[in-house]
Order: sequence, then structure tokens, then C-alpha cells
Amino acid sequence: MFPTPTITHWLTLSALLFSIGLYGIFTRRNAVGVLLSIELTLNSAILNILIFNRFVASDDVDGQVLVLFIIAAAAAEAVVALAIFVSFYRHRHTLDVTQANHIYDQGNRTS
Amino acid sequence: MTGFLFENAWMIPALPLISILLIGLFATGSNARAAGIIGSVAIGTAFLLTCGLGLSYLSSAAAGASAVTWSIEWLRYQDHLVVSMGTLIDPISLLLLFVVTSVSLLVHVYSIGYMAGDEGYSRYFVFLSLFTFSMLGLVLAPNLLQMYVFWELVGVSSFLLIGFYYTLPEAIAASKKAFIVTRFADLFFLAGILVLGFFVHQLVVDPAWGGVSGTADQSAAATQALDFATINSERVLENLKGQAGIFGLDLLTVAMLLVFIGAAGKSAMFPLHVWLPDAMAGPTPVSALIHAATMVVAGVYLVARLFPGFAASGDALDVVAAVGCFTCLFAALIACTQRDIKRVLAFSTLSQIGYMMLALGVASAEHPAGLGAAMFHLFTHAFFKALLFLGAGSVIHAVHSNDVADLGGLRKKMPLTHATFLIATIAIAGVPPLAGFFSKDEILGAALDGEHRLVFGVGLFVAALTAFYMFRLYILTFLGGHKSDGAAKAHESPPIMTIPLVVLGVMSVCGGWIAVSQFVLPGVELHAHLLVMGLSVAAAVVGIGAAFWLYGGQSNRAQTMAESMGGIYRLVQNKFYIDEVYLLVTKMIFRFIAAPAAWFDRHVVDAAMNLSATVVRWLGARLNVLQTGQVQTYGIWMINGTILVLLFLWLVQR
Amino acid sequence: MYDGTVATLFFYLFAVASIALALGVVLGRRLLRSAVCLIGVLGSSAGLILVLGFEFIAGIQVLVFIGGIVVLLLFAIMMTSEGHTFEQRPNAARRVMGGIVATAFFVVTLSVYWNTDFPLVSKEGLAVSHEDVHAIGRKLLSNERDGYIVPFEVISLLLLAALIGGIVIARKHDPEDT
Amino acid sequence: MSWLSLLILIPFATALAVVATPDSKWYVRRWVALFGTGVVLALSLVMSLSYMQAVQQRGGDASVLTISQMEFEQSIPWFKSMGIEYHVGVDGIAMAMIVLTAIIIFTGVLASWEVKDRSREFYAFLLVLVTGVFGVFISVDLFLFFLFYEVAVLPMYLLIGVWGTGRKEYSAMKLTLMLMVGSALVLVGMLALYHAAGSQTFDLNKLAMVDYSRDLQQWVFPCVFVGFGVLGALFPFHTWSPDGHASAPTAVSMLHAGVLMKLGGYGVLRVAVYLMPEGAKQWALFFLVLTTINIVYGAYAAVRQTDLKYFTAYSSVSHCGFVLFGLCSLNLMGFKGAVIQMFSHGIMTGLFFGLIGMVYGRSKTRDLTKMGGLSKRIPWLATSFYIAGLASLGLPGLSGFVAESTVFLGGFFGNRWGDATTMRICTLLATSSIVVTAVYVLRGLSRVFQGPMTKSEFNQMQDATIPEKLCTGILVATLAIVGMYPPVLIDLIEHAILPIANRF
Repeated sequence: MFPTPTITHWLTLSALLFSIGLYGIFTRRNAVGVLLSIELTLNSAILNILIFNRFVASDDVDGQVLVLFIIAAAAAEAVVALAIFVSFYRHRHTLDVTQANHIYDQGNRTS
Repeated sequence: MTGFLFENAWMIPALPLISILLIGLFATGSNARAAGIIGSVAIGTAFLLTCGLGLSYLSSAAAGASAVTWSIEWLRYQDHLVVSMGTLIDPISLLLLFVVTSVSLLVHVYSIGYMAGDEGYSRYFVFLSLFTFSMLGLVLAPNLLQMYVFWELVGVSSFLLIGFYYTLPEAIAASKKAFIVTRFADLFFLAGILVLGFFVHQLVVDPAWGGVSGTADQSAAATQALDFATINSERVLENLKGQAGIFGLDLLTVAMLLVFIGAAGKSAMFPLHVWLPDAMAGPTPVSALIHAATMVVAGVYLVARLFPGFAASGDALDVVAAVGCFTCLFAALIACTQRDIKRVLAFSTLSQIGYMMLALGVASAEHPAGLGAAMFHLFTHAFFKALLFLGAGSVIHAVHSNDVADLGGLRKKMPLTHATFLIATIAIAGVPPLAGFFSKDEILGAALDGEHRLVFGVGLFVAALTAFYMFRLYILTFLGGHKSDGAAKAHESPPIMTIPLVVLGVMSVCGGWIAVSQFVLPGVELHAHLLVMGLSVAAAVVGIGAAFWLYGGQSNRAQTMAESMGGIYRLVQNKFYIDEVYLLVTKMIFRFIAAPAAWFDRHVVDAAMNLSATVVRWLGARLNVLQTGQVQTYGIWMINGTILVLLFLWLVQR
Repeated sequence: MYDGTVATLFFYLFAVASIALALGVVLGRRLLRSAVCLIGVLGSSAGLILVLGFEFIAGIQVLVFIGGIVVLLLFAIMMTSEGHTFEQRPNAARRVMGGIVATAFFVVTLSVYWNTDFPLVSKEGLAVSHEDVHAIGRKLLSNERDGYIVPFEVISLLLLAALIGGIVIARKHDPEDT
Repeated sequence: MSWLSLLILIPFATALAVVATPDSKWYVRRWVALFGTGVVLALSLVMSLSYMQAVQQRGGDASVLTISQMEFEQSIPWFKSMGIEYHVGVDGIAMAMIVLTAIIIFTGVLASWEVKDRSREFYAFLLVLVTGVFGVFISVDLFLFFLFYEVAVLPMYLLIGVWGTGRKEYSAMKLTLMLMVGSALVLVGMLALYHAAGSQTFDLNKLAMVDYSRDLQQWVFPCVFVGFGVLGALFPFHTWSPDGHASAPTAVSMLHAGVLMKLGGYGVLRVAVYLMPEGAKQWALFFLVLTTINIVYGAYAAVRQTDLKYFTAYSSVSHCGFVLFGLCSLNLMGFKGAVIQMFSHGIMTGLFFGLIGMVYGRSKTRDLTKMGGLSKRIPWLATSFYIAGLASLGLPGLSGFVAESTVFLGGFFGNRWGDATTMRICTLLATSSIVVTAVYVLRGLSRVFQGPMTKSEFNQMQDATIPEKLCTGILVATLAIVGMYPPVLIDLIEHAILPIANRF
């Protein structure tokens, strides 16, 4: 009843996951929420690489090595992000991303 | 026409120029007194040179010959349009040279006395020498452009001299008015030069034309478009007459009329006469020299110089006659009502120049007697009018007032001035055997020859008017009781002022006997008109009688006559309110053209530039909205960007 | 392990699970709940990887990704806002904009996939999955031309830097702060 | 190293020397500047004489050639790949402009003798500006021309912005922005020409040999004309000039009105008219009408001004109109008149602005209505002012008349492409401006110098100091020399104008 999944199915799945992650990044109000969505997109990227590793270059392991690196990078990134959120929270007592627009100088808004 | 004097005729105008430099260097500050002497010596030598030139001309040259004895290339516009500075010697220019140098010499001597003690003494003589230099340059000009150059210089020096007492507001206003009105007229003169320059150059350049004398001789290459010789040659005049000008007039008439407007401006003919009465604000010797004898006749000289052109165009001459005749009558009427002694003389000058223009107008190619008459009248008028002004000057110098009301009874107080003034008055009235009679008679004769009945009639009537207002002035000034204490304390002017008066007196008496018109028109046979002589003497007698009848006795007949005329008298006295009309027109021009121009520039053109600045700033503000400061919006715009690029690449690639 | 119908079944099972849980992560109003959904998504994607035949990677995924990173996130959530706070919804414009961007990206990526025919490995190669963990290890540390020794060293540096950075930033350095 | 490069090096060296002099001896600084500019003046005069000899020796009938012959040529390859080289050379027109610039900068330094605050930078920027101007006049390579053109325009901003008076920042900003827009247009035109000529060379004469397609010239000519016209105070783009001059310090407005505005006219002649005869023929009539408005409009606007500097600025807008008017008549007399007007108006406005600076220094006001009867206290300045005024209204005997009469004759003679009647009407309109000029000059000067003394404190004014006398003396002498004996200037430029005129 279900056709065996060809590469296009797999790729559609990973693309869908990635888009959902994107949506999450742009709409979540909480900083950690954004971070969650980022992890989601990273995961779909890993899936994507493995798909290609499996369907296109099935006899070498570069894809898997790359995945390892991605996971390591994701870990590092999460650590630093959380540190920032913690100190941000300590100063602003909120993690609402839309409040974090202090780089914008209200002064020169002329009109 | 060869000989030392002819080749170095340029020295005559150069002498006043040298005197300017000398005065400028040595005669300023403490030893200012030397300025008068330097000026007089310079103009004296120039006068002697002119006499020498005249004598050698009379003895050697063929009658009426004219030649450019010296010239250097001054301004090279284009080939065949090279303007050179030179000296043209011919009867008219010699006549003018003699008049200008003699009157200028006498005025210089007179001014030493008149201006003594004035703090701008050396500045006065610099300006006077500048004027004489430019007038002599104008007289000797062989081409139209050199005449225009010196024409402007004469205008400027008259501006400087009228505005000599620059602390008096009315002197400043008068000098500005004089300069701007003459400048306005010079605009038309320049337009005339442009027209003549272009069309004559077009003619001279095309090879088929064949030069002035019809044969393509080597002189064709040297003919310059603006030289008088070229313009006055028949072939050029024919060609110009053939071409169509504007407003239905032929080209020659248009060019001549434009030039005539320039001449009318300088000689203060009717529409452009407003500046001359106000120009009396300058020192009186200045009025004597400039506004009686020399500058104002420059216009007549220009018309005389281009006479072949005017004669060929016919209707241009009619315009000259009409303007001259009208001005003559118009000015004479006003002169009868003026109270200021110098204004009476000013209007009388206007009237006499009207006579000269009238004389030129009635002349024609067939019988150019009018030209001779005009030159003769110019010659005699220069002397007796200068004498009248200098006499008035010595009266003002003594009484310190211009107004006729507080003069009177000066006959015994200032005998010499009185005598010379009387001679001049008789001369101008046209009583034989003095100068005025002969020259005015020739003018009226020429008018009769040319069948200009109306002009002759007006001329005769004005002759009577002239006699009337001159004797009115004489009576009010010299006869009757002292009308003010100033007049009572008046005493004769110092000899340095009276000697020129005597010399001018002599010239006024025997000026008429010199056959000037014969000298100017050698070939033409001139016959006397006995009938005209009789009529003009009768007119003079009538005028004098009326003057004595009205102003003679103690009765106030003049007063009653004035009231009886009522409004008309006041209208004429106020010079038909023409000054006020001009003031209104200039005010309107400034209010409705200059002010909007300045406003337009400040508020429209400038605002347009500022507008472009504000538009840019507004655009900047709009773009500013995108920079919300939130990371997420940046993310969204980034992805949008990538998608658009992908789409674009995809479209292009397909 | 990739043999016919069982794999297909698992693929669809895990696919549906991961999409549902992903939506949970993104649309969830409570932070803690979306964190848990994230664990779910990662789990199901580990399953998918298993379906693809990469047991080692699936293991790493579960062990490091879920065990490490997501747990760290949970700590963060706990420390900052006690997890149960009710996050208000973002303003409508932002959600619409986000939606448009996400779908646009999805459509574009799909059209790219649809239009390119990938050089697929031949049919029979698919079945055989001989994962070779040794090969991964050797490649990871070999310094020949296609070795990954340099990235390996760099990633370790990165991790060290991240570690120190995290400590420095999160350190309490102004006493008056609570 | 041809003599020409000295013309750039000496001012630049003087600028460095001025910067080097320590603050303690600030008065030495002006002597250094004076010495530098004096040497440049002497050099320029000597070079014009040797130029005249070189032209005689070269001989040959100038009326046949259509490429202008440069003297003292020297060219060093710079960017070989793009065909840009440091190619300098000068012909009669450039020589006249160099002499003009040398005179103006020398008298400018004299006029700014009393500048005390930060005189180091003031003189330095002034000399850099002059270096740019000299660079423009000697460069034959278009790229070099544009480079120096920018060097000349930029210091204006600082000079007006820092040392100016009144709304100096606004005027400085406006002036620089508008000139930048102008030079942008010029750059576009230049690159179009460069490209159309096969992008091998920027050399002026080589570009002149190429005959560009008609429709290329159709749009490039107005582009370049308007680009240079902005600097030459073309009608709608002249509004920077009144504000700019009103706020600029004396020496700067002398240099700017006297020389920089001539750069516009020079550029139009050298780049627009010389390289694109076809374009010129199509557009000449349009720009002729525009410049007539320029002349008449500038004159009428000047009548209403009460501030001396605005008064002169508008009069220079009107006189610059003559330059462009002459260029648009596209015949020998028109070009010759334009170049003479450039020279004579440069000297005239330099004298005007110098004098205004001196009067302002004494009466502390530039408002005409507040001043009166000054000529008793400052006769020397009053006479020089009157001479400048009379020169500007075109009195024969001063250089104004020579220039204006040539331009009028050029306009009236017209050319084969413009419709004759419109050209003649425009010429007569332009001629009528001499009356309006007379009105506003006399009204302005008589209100300031004649009549009773308005304010009592004007009584302690002393007359011109030695440097001021020298400054006004030189300028008046130049006006008189060119006015009384025009062949001095005409022989210098005649030979250079023929090739340009022959191209039409």
C-alpha cells in the first residue's frame, strides 16, 4: 500500500523538517525556543547528509564523519548560546527575543 | 594730406591723456593747484596743434578730401572685421576738433577760477581731461566701433563730472540717470553696429562683390566692415537698401534708425532728453563744456558722419527731421517757463540741437545744404552757448543761487559778465550781424529748399520763442532791482573767469562771418535766401519785444499772463511730467521684473535644489524602518533574499 | 537491515512521528513541552538513520545529541524561567511572515530536488549495507589526502573555546546581581 | 621634466612649506605663501612669452588644422593597461587661464593678509586648490584632467565650512554636493567617450580624431555640458554660487569666482565642444537660449540684492552666462569672446571680491543699505571698486568691453545650424543686459560710496594698506592693459582657438 521510499521521499522529509525548524526560529518568542528550533534544523541537515551517503555515495564514509563533526559543532554552539542566554536573563530578567533590539538606536529615527 | 601734423594727429587726443597721468602723479594732495595749469597747458597745445592741422589742411589738401592719416590695429574680431584705432581728417572732424579744443581750453582756464578752493580740485581736472581725451577720440574716429568706444568713455566722464559733488544726493541721482539713459540709447547704437557689422561683413567677404570701388583691387582685402569709408560707399548702401529689414523697413533704414537712437540719447533728443536738465547738478563749467558745446553735439556729429547712409535711406532722414523739429519746439516751450537759470539754458541747448537735427533732416543727397547749415549752427552755437553757461556760472559764483527769483539788477554790479551775456543773448536770438543769425538762417533756408514747409514754419516760430525766453532770462537776471541780498552784494568775477567770457564774446560776434558751410560742403553752390533773412529777423524782433513787454517794466504782466493760462503753464513748467512717467516705468520694471527674479531664484530654483536634499533624507527615513533591531527580521530578509536570488538564477538559466 | 517492506513501514512510522513532534516543538506554547517534543524528534530521526542502515551514527545521535545537547537545553530552561511559564504568541505579522518564508524555502528546495536526478547507486547496492565503523575511525584520523585529521584537531579546539567561552559569559561577575 | 609640471609642484611645495612653519611665527606663513605664488606668477608670465615664440617658430597655417597643437608636451605612462598617462601640454587658451590663475592666487594671498585663525591650514588648502586648478589647465589626458578637477573642487568644502561666515556649513555642503553632481555627469560623459573610442587612450587629441556616432554625441554632449555648466553657473544649477560666495572668506571667493568658475567654461570648450562637434551642433541653440536667460536673469536678480557678496555673486552668474553664451554660438568670434570673457571676468570678480573683503574688514557689514559715503575715508578702495564696476558693465578701455563685444558679434554672426533669428534675438537680449548691469552696478556702488556718511564710526576707517594697494593695483592694471591693448591677450589665444573653430 505504501511505495518503498525513494531518495525523493527521504529528501522531502528532511526538507519538511528543516522548514518547520525555520518557522520555529522566526516565530518563537523565547530565546531557548529559538535554540530548540535550531537544533531541529541541524538534525534535519544530518539526516540529509546521511540520505545522500546512503543513496548516492554508499561505499565511503565521509558523510558519517561529517555528521560527527556537525554534532560536535552543534554541541559547542548550544553551550555558548545557553551561556549568553543565562547572562542575558540575569541582566534583562526575560528571554523574550523581541525585546533584545538594543542595538537599534532609537535616536536617529527621524520621521 | 601728408606732413608731420597729419601723421601725428593722434597727439591731439594723447595730450589730455598725458595730462591725466601728470595730474594723477604730481598734482594730488598738497600741490593740487598745479592740476589746473597742467590741464590747461595740455589742452592749449592740443588747440595749437589743431589750428596748425587746420591751416595746413586748408592750404595743402584738396577741398573736402578725407583720409585716415594714422591707425594701429586694436581689436581683431575676424578677417575683414579688424577694428583699428586711427585718426580720420576731413572737414567735419576738423571743425569739431577746433570747437572741442577751443571751448575746452576756455573752460579749463575758467575752471581754475571757478573751482579754486574746492577740495576735489585735482580730481575735477582729471575728469575734465578724461572727457576732452574721449571727445577728441570720438571726433577723430575713422570707424564706427572706435566711435562707440569713445562714445562710452564720453558717457562715463560725463557721469563722473555730473556726480562731482558726490555728497549731494541729487547730484548722484542726476549722474546715475544721465549714465543709464545714455547707456540705454547706446544699447541701440551697439545693436546698430552689430547689424551693420554683420551685413556689411557678409557683403565684403563674398568674393563676387569686388570691393568698395567695384573693381576687385588689392584694397578689397583691407576693407574692414565697420569703417565709415566702407559703410558710406554707394555699392554697400545700395546692397543694404535692397535687403529687407524688420517691420517692413529696408535693412539700411533699420540700421540707421538704431544708430540714430544712440545719437538721440547722447544729444538728448525728445524721448531721451530727461537726463540733460538734471545734469545741471554738476559744476557749471562742466555744463558749459559738456552739456552745451561738445558732448551733446556728438549725436549730430554721428548723424553727419553717416549722412550718406541716412540720405540713401530717405525715411531715416524724415525721422531725424521729425524728432529734431519736435524737440526744438517742445524744449523752447518749456524754456519759457523755467525759473532756474541753468535749466533755461539747458532747455535752450535742447532746442538748438533740435535745430541742428532738423537741419540734417531736411538735407538730402541732391541738395545737402542742410548738412552744411547744421555744422555751421553747431559751430556758432558752441561758442555763444558756452558763453551763456560760463556767464551764468560767474553769476551763480557771485550770487550763490541758481534761481532767477533772487537774481536781478546785476548790470551795474557785474559789467563784464553783463556785456558778454548780452552779446550771447543777441547772438542766440538771431539778430544780424551776430553768429546766430547766419547759421539759423541757413537752416531755415535749407528747410525751404527741401520743400519742408511745416518744418520751416516751426523753425521760424521757435526762432521767435528762442528770442523771447533768452531776453526774458536776460531781463530777470541783469535788469530791474536786486531781488535778494545776495544779488545786492554781488561783485564782478576775477579776471581768470572773465577773460574766457570776452574771448567767447568775440567768437560769438564774428563766428557767423566764417563760411563754415562752404568749408564743409566744398562742391555745393549755396545761395542766400533774402526772404528767409527778413522773416527770421522779424521773428527775433517780435520775440524780444514780447520779452520786454512782459518782463520789462515793474508791472507783473508776466504774473497775470501765467495765471490766465492756469493749468497749461504749470504743465509746461513741470516739463510735461515726463520725468515722473519715466520714474514710474523704471519703478515698475524693478518691482515687476527684478523683484520676482530675485524671489524666483531664492524660492524656486534654490528650493528645487533643497527639495532634492529633503527627498533623499525622506527616503533614508523610510528605509530606516527595516532596521528593527530584531534578529529574527534579519533572518527572514536573509532567507527571502536567497530565495529571490535562486528564483532569478533559475529564470535566467531557463 | 534495509530489506523491503519492514523498512518502508518503519520509514513512514518514524516520518510521521518526527513531523508531528517537530510541529510540537515549534508551535508549543510551553517551553518544557517543546523541549520534550524535541527529544522525540531526535529519537525518531535516530530511528530513520537506523532505517538507512547507519547504526553507529544513530547511536551517536541518541547518545550525544539527545543525551548531551538537549539535556543541556533542559538545564537552561530550568534555570531561566522554570519551564512552565506561558509564552505569549508572537504577533500575527511575524507568524505569517515566518510561515511564508518557511513554505517558500520548502517549495524551492523541493523544486530543486524534483528537477535534479541524483546519480543514484545501482539497485542492488542499496540492499547491502556494510557499515564499517573501522573505516570511519581510520578516515577520521588519517593524514593522507582525503583524511580528516585537520578538521578533527580544529573541532577539538572549537569545543575547548566554546567551553571556556560559556564559562566566562555565564560567570557571575557583578556581585550585586542575584 | 617639462616646465609645466613645475606649475603643480611649486604651489604644492609652498603648501607643504606653509604647513611646516611653526605656529609661533604665524606671520612668516603668509610671506612663504606670497613667495610661492610670486614665483608661480613669474613662471607663468615667462612661459606665456616662450609659448608665443614657440608658436611663431612652429609657424604653419593654423587655419587649416583641426587638432589643437600643444606646446611643452611631456607624457609619462601611468596606467598603461587603460591607456592613462601623465600627459601634460598647454595651448594658448590654457596659457591664458594659467596666467589668470597665477594672478588671482597671488592677489588672493595678498587679500587674505590678515587671516589669523588657523592660517596654516587656510593657506595650505588654498594652495592645494590652486594646484588642482593648475593641474586641470595643463593636463591633456582626460583622466588627469578629471583627477585635478576633483582636487580643485574638494578643498572648497573645508575652506568655506571652516573659515566662512553666515550659514557656512549649509553653503559649503550645497556647493560641494552640486559640484559633485556636476563632476559625476562629466565622468559619465568622459567614460562614454573613452569607451566609444575603443578604450585605448584618454588622450584629448587622440580622442578628438575619432568621429563618434551622432546619437552617442546626442546624449553625451548635454551630459558633459551640463556637468561643466554646473560649475560655470549655468542657469538652473547656479544657486550654489550666491550662497557659496556669500559665506566664503575673501581669498576663497576670489579664487572660486575668479578661477574655478572658469574651469566650467574651459571644460565645456575643451571636452564638450572640441570632442563632440556633432553633439554641439544639435544642442547649441537650446543652450544658447538657456545662457541668455542666465545673463538676463542674473542681472535682474542682482538689482535687488542688498548684500554686497550676493550682489557680486549674481553679477558673476550673469557674466559667466556670457562665457557659455559665446561657446554656444559655435563660431570663431564666439569662442574667442568666451575665452577673453573668462580671463577678463576672472580678474574683474577677483578684484570685486577682494575689495568686498577689504570693505567688510573695515565696516563689519556687507549690507548696502547700512553703508554710505565711504569714498571720503577710503578713496583708493572706492576708485578701485568703481573701476571694477565700470569694467563689469563693459566700459571700453577696460577688458569687459573687449570680451562682451566679441561675444555679441559672435552671437549675432551665428552659425549654419542654429536658426538665425532666434540667435539674433538672444544676442539682442543679452546685449540689453549691459543696461541692467549699469543700473545695478551704479545703484550698488553709489549707495555704498557716495552720499552722506551714514554711520559715525565709519569715520576712523583708514585707506588701503600696502598689501591691499598692491593687490588691487595689479588687478586694475591687468584690466586696463587688456582693455586698452587687447592684442596682448588676443594674440595669445587666437592661434589656439582656430583648430577648435575649424572643426565646425
